[in-house]
Amino acid sequence: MTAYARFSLLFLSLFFTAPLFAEDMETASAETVISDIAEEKTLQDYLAELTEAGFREKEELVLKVVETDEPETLPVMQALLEGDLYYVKDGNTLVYKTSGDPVTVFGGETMTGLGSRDIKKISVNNSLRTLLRAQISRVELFSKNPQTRKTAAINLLKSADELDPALLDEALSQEADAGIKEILLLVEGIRQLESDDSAVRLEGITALTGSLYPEVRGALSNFANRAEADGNGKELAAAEAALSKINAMLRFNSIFENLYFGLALGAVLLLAAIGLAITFGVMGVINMAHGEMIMLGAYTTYVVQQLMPANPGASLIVSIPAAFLVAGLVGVAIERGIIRHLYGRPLETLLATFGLSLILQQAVRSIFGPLNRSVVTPEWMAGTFEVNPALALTYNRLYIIIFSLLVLAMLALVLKRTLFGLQMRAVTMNRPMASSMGIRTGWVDALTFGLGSGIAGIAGVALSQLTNVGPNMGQSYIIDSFMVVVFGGVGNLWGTLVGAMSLGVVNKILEPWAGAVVAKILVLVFIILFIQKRPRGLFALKGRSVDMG
Amino acid sequence: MSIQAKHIEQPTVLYLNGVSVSFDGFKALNSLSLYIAPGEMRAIIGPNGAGKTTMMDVITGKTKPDEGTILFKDEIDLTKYDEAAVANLGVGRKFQKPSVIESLTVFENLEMSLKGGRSVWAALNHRLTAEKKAKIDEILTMIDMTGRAHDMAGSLSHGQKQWLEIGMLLGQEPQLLLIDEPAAGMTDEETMKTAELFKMLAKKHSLMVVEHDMDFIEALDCKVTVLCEGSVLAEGSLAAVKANQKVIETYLGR
Amino acid sequence: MKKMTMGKAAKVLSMTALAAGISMANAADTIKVGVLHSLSGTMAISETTLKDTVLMMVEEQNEKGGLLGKKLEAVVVDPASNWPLFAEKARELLEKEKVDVIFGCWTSVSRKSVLPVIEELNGLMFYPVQYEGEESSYNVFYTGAAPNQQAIPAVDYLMNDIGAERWVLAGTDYVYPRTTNKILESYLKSKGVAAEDIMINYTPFGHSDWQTIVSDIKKFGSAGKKTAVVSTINGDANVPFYKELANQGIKAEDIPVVAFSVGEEELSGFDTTPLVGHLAAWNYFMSAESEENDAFIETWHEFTGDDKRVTNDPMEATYIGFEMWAKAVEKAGTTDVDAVEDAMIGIEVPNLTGGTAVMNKNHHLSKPVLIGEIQEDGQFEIVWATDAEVPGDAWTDFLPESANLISDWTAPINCGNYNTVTKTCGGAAE
Amino acid sequence: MNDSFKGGPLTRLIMNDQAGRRLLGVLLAISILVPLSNLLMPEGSILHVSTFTMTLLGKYLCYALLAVAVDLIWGYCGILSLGHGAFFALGGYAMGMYLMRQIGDRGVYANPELPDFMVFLNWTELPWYWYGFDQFWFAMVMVLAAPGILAFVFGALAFRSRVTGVYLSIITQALTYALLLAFFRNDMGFGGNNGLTDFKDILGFDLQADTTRAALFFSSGLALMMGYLISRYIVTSKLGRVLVAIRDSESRARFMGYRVEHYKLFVFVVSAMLAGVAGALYVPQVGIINPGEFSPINSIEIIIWVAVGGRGTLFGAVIGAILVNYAKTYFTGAFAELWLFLLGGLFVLTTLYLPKGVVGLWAQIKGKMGGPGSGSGSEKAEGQA
Repeated sequence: MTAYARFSLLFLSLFFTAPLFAEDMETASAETVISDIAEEKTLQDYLAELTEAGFREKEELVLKVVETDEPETLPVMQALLEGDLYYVKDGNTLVYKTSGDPVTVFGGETMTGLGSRDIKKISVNNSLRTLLRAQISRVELFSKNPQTRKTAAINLLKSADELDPALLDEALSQEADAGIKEILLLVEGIRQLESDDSAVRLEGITALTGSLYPEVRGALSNFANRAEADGNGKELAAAEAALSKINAMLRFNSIFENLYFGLALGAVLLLAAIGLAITFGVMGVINMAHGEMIMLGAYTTYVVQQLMPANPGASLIVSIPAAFLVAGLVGVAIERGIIRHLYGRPLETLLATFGLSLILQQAVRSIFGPLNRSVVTPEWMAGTFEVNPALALTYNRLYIIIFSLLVLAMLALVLKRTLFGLQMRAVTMNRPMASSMGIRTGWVDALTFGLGSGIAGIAGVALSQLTNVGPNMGQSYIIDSFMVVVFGGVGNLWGTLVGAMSLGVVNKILEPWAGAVVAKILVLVFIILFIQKRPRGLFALKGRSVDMG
Repeated sequence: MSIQAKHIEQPTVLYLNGVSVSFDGFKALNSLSLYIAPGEMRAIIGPNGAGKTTMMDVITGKTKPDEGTILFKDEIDLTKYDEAAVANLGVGRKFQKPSVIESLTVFENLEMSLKGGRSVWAALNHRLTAEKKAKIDEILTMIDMTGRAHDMAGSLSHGQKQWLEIGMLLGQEPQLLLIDEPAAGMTDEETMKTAELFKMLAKKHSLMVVEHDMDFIEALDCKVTVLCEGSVLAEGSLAAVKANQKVIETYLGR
Repeated sequence: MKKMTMGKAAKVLSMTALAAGISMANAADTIKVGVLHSLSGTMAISETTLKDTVLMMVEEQNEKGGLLGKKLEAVVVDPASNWPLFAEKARELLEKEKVDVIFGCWTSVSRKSVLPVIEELNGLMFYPVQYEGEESSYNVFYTGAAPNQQAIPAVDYLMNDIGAERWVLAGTDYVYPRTTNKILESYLKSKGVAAEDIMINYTPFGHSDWQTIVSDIKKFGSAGKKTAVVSTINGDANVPFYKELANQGIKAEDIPVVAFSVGEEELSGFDTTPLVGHLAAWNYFMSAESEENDAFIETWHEFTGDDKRVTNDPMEATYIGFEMWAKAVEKAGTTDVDAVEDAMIGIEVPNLTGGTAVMNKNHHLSKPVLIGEIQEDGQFEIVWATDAEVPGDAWTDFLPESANLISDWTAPINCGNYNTVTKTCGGAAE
Repeated sequence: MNDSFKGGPLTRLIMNDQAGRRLLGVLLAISILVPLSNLLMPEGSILHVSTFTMTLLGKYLCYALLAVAVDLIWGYCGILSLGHGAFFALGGYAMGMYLMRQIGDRGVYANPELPDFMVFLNWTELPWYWYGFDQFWFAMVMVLAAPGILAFVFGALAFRSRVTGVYLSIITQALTYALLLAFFRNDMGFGGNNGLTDFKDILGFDLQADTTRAALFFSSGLALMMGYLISRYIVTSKLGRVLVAIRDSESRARFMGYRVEHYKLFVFVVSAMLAGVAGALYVPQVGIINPGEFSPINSIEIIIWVAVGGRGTLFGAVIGAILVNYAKTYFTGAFAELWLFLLGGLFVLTTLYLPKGVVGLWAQIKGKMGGPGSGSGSEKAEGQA
C-alpha cells in the first residue's frame, strides 16, 4: 500500500518553488520510482531528493547515499537515524538540528532566526531505521572507538545474512579486541548456517553454541526448523543440542531475572510504604491521603522539570528535597489543621484523611488538568546493565532499589541518632511523660507527620520514573502500602523492609507461573493467611500483654 | 519444691507445678510452683517484674506456659484451655486497671457477668428472670451500688469501678478469684472496706490477691507468697515473710 | 402517634422528592445536549477532553445561530468513572433534564450500563470511542472505530509492510481487548500464522509492574521471526508499559508495538524519546494535513486557551457525531429521536483527515484507517492509510457466533442483530 | 407506647426506641407512598414521583441497609470491616446471575443457555457454578449463602486467630481487593469488567416496567425495615451487650467467659448476609453489577456513611447513607467539576465538628433543649427494661 506515499521526482522540477506539494497524497503513485538519471547524482542530489521522497523511495535513496562515501555520508545517516536531519522549507537547505540553532550539513554554518515552523524534519519510519542502522553499522565496524565497533557488531547480528562476506572477513582480520571478535565470529556463524555445505553449517552451529544473544538463538531455531523440514537429522540434532544448551543457560538467567524483578517491585513497595510506616505505623493515623502525598511528590518532580527543562538529570536530583519539602509541609499543615484534633480516635483519621485525599486529587486535577504529565527520564537512568547478552538489568530499577534502601537507611538514622528521632520515640511511647520532660509534643507530632508525608513525596519522585504522573496515581499505591506495613508489622521499619521485599519477590516468582493477576491474588490471600498465623505482622513486638484496658 | 511436697496429699483449688514462661529470652516465670487450698485467701507480693501478672495470664489461659502444669481442683489442666473456657470452669479474674464495660450501665455489667448463658444462642434469647434480678440486686447491695444501678459504668469513680468489677466477678460465681491490685487508687476507707469484703468472700471462694499495699495485706490477714524473678522466694504469714532475710534484701528492704 | 409519623413521613418524602429533582420546568426554547463523561475517577483522564469538545461544538453551533432557531444548552454531569452511576446519570439526563441528545461514555462497561436506560426511555446517544463491536442499538450511534476499522488494518500493515510473523497480543483484561484479540487471533490463523507464534497476555487495569511481561515479550521476540506487539492495553497502564519497553531496550525496529488505545492525549503524558517508531492505528491523527483539521485545531486551542493542547481520535469522533446530529436535526426539522434517527442514516460529514464520513444503516461510520509512528514531539507520523473509507462492521466476521449477524436500522429489517441465515431478528426484538 | 400492633418481640423492640420508631414510620410511608405516587399520579402532577427519583431512592434504601449491616459490626462490635462491599457485591452477583439466566435466548446471540459475554468469549458450556441460578429460590438462597459462607470462613479464621483492630481492617481490605481482581478476570466467568448487565425481567416481570420498579422499591424499603428490626433485635438483646463489651474491652468479655470469636463470627455473618440482601436488591434497580463494587474505595465509603450518620446508632447509619448519597447525587449533577471538594470537605468537617455524626448533633441539640433522650441516649437507656 504505497498509494499514500509522499514524494518526489515528478515534482523535481518544482523543487524550489513548491516543496509543500510533497504533502499531496492524491497525486502520488506507487509505481513511480527513482528515475534512471540518478546514476549521475552526488550526495547532495540524493539528499535533496530525500526531502521529498516517500518512505519506500527513501530506502532506495539511503542505499545510494551509502555508496557516495563522502565525508558527510556517515554523519548525515546518523542524523537521519536520530531524527536530527531537517531541511529549511524555504530553499531546501539541509540542516542538523538538535537543541540549539540548526547547522547546515554542507558548510557547517549556524542558521539563526528560524522558527520551528520554518524547518521540517526528514521523517523516517521503522524499516528505514533498520536499514540505516545496518548500513551505519557496516561503516562503524571500522571505527576507532571499540564501544562503537561493539555496538555495530551486535547490530550486524540482526542482518548477518545480508552482509558482504568480504567486509566481515576484513573486519575480522583487523579486529584486535577479543570481545568484539567473538561477536563477529557469531556473525560469521550465523552466515555459515546459510551455507550450502553441510560441514560449514555444522561448523556454524558449533560456533554459535553457548552464545546468549537473542539473534543467535533466533538464527539457530530458524535453522532447526529448516533442518526439520528438510529431514536433515544430523544437523537438526546438532542445532537442537546447541539450542537446549542455550535454553538451559537462559533458564538459569530467568531465575536470577525474576529475583531481580522481585527486588525491584519490592523496592517500589518499600518506597511507597515507608512514609506510611511513619504516619500509620508510628503515629497510628490511618492515613488514606498517603497516596496523595506520593502524588504531590511526583507533581513536584514534574514542576521542577518544567523549570529546568534542559537538564532532566539535575532536575531529578533537585526534585528530591523539593518533593520532601512540598509533601512534608502539606503533611505538617494537615496534622496541625486536622489530625491533631483526632488523636485517640484513630478510625476517624481514616474518615478525615479520606476526605482530604478526595480534595487533594481534585485540587491537582484543577491545577494541572486531568491528563497525565510527562516526566522525562534522564539518560543515566535509562538503559540496562548487561550481565550477559540475554540478561540485562534495567538501570532505573537498579537505582530505585538503591534509592529505596538509602531512604530507609536515612530514616533509620534520623530516628535513632537525632534529637528529633529521640523526641519522636519518646512521644509515641509515653506522651504525658515526654510532655512533662519539656518536649513540645504538638510540634513533634506535626514534624513526625510531616516526615512521613515528606518521605512519601520522595517516593513520588522515584515513582514518576516508572509510572503515570496523574491525579489518580496515589490511589494505585495506597492499598499496597497498607498491605506492606501491616504484613511487616505496624510500627516496625525493619518489618516494612522485609515485608516489601518478600511480597515483591513472592509476587514475581509466582507471576511467570500464574500470570500477573493470579499472582497478585495469591499474594493477597497469602497476606490474609499469614496474618492468621501472626496477627501482629511479621515483626510484631512480643511480650507481656499491655492491652488490657 | 520442699514447700509443696508437704501438702501434696491435700486437696487444692489451684496447683502450679514448675511453670516457666519466657518472652524473647527473658524468663518471666521460672519454674514457679505454688498451690492454693479450697477456701483459702492468699496474698501475692513481689517487686515489679517478679512475674505476678504473667502468673495470672498463665492461669487464666491468656499465655501458654513453655513448661509446667497448672491443675484446677486437682484434675483440670488449665494450660489446655483459653480465657473463656478457664473463666467458665470457675476462675474469675480482676485486672489491675478496672475494666468494666463503660458504655453499659452498672446493672447491665452485672447482668452480663451472671453465671451461665455464655453461648451466642443463649445470649440472643436471654430473658431477665426474677431469679437473676434478685441475684443482681444482691450483688448490688454487696458492693453498695444499689443507688447507681442504672448509671453508666463509665461515669463511676475509680474506686467504684473496682468494686463493680469485683461485683462482676461474684456474678460469675467462680471458685477461684484472681485479683490484681484491688486497692490501687482507693481511699483508705475504701481499702479497708474492700479488705472486709474479701474476708467475707473467702468463706465461699478461694482468693488470690496480688497487692503492693502492705496495710491492705495486713488487713487481709492471710498467708503471703513472695514472688521474685519468676519463682517463689518465700511463703508464710506476713510477719514471717517480713522477717525473712531474703525478702528484706530483694523487696522490703528497698 | 402513628398519624404524626405519617405526616412527618409525607413531609420528608415531598422534600426528598423535590430535592431529588422532580423539576417540571422544561425550557422549550433551548435544545438540551447532555454530556455524560467522567470528570473524576480513573477515566477522567480521557473523558474530560471529550466533555470540553462537546462544549466547544455547542458554543460553535450557537455562534452559527443554534439549531432550528433555538440555542443549544449543554447539560454536564459527572458519572465519576462509576459504571452504575452512568446509568443513573443517563436517567437523570433523559428524565429530569429532558435532554434531546447525549454525547457520552468511554469504556464499554459504561456504555453497557447506560444502554438499557437509553433504550427504555428512547434516548439518543453518540458514542465516540473505538470499541469491540458486537453491538448495535437503535438509540446509539457509534462514531468510534469498530474492530475492522482499527485492529485488522493495523495487523495487515504489520504483516505486509513490516513483515511480522510472530505476534504478541497484549491487553488489559476486559471486553474490548478480549474481543479484539479473539478477532485478531482468528484473523491471524486464517492468514496461516501458527498457534505457537501467537502469545496472548492479559493484565489487570492500572497494571504497573511490567518487568516480567516485557521480558517475556523480549524472549518471545528472539525466536528468529519478526515479532510485533498488538497492544490493547488501556489507559493508565500504558505509561509504565512503555517506560518498561524503553528501559529494557526494546526498539520499534526490533519489536514494533502497535497500540489501539494510545493517542496524542496519552502521549502527552509520556516521555516519547525512547518510543519513537512505535505505532498506533486510528481514524484520525492530529498531524493529518487538511484544512478542516487546521481549523478544528485552531478552534480547540482558542476554546481551551492553551495552544499546547492536542487533539485525538475520540475528539474527531465526537466532532463527526455532533456535526452529523446537527445536520440530521436540521434535515428532520425536529429533535424528536425517531425522526433524527431516521434522518441520520446516510448523513455525510467531512472527516478532519480529508474525505467524508458516512453514517451507515448499522449506526456505524465509514472512515479511513491510518497508521502512525510515534515521533519525539508526541505526535504521530502517518505512515500508512487505507485507500478508501472502511465501513464500520458492528458484527465481526471473524467470530463464529457473529459471522451471520448484521445490523440494519432501515426497513424492512430494522434490527440490530439480524441473522442472515435464519432471517430473523435476534434477541433484541421486543 | 400503646401502639403494640404486633405482639411479642416486636413490641419489645419498638419500645424505648423513639428514633427507630420514627424511622420505621417514615420508611413505611416512603415504601408505600413513593411507588403509589409513581404509578397512580399522572406525570406532570406535583405529587408524581418520577421513575428516576424512585430508582434513585431505591438505591439509597439499599445503601442504607448496607450501612445498617456495617454499623451492626462496627458500631456495636468494633469490627471495622474495610471489605463489606465484597458481601454486598456477592449478593448482587447472585441476583445478577439469576437475572442473566432469565434473559434466556433473548440475548444478542440468541443462545438459550449461555449469557452473551460467554458466547463471544467462546465458552461452550455453562460453568458449574452457574447451575441452579435459573431458579429464583436458588438465587435467593445464594444471595444469603455466598456472602454468609465467605464471611463465615473468613471470620472463623480471623476471629479465632484473634486478628483485631487495624490488622483485621486491612485483611478485610485485602479480601475485597483480591475478589476485585478475581472478578475482573474474564476467565472467572462472571463477565469480567463489564460484569452482568442488560437484564430483561425478574420472576417474569419486565424490569423496565414501572410496576416492577415500584415492587422492587417496596421490597427494598421492606428489606431495610426488616434489616433494621433484625439488627435492633440483636443489639437490644443480651447478645448486643456482649457485643458492646467486646467492642469496649475484648479481654474483659473473654475473662467473663464469653467466647468472643463466636460472637464476632455470628454478628459478622449476619451483617454479611444483610449486605448481600442489599446487593441483591440493588442490582435489578441499577441494572448492572460489575467488579467495581468490590473496589476497596467503595467499602471505605460505606464506613463514611455510617460515620457521618452516627456510629453505634442503627438509624444513624440509615440517615448517613441517605445523606451522603444524596449529596453525591446532587453534587455530581450540580457541581460536576467541584463535587470532590464538596464531598471531601463534608467528610473532614464531619469528623472535626460532628464526632458522633449527624445523629449526635441532633441528640446534642435535643439535650440542650431538655427534650427526651433520643439518639445514643435512648440506645443506652433501655437495656434493663
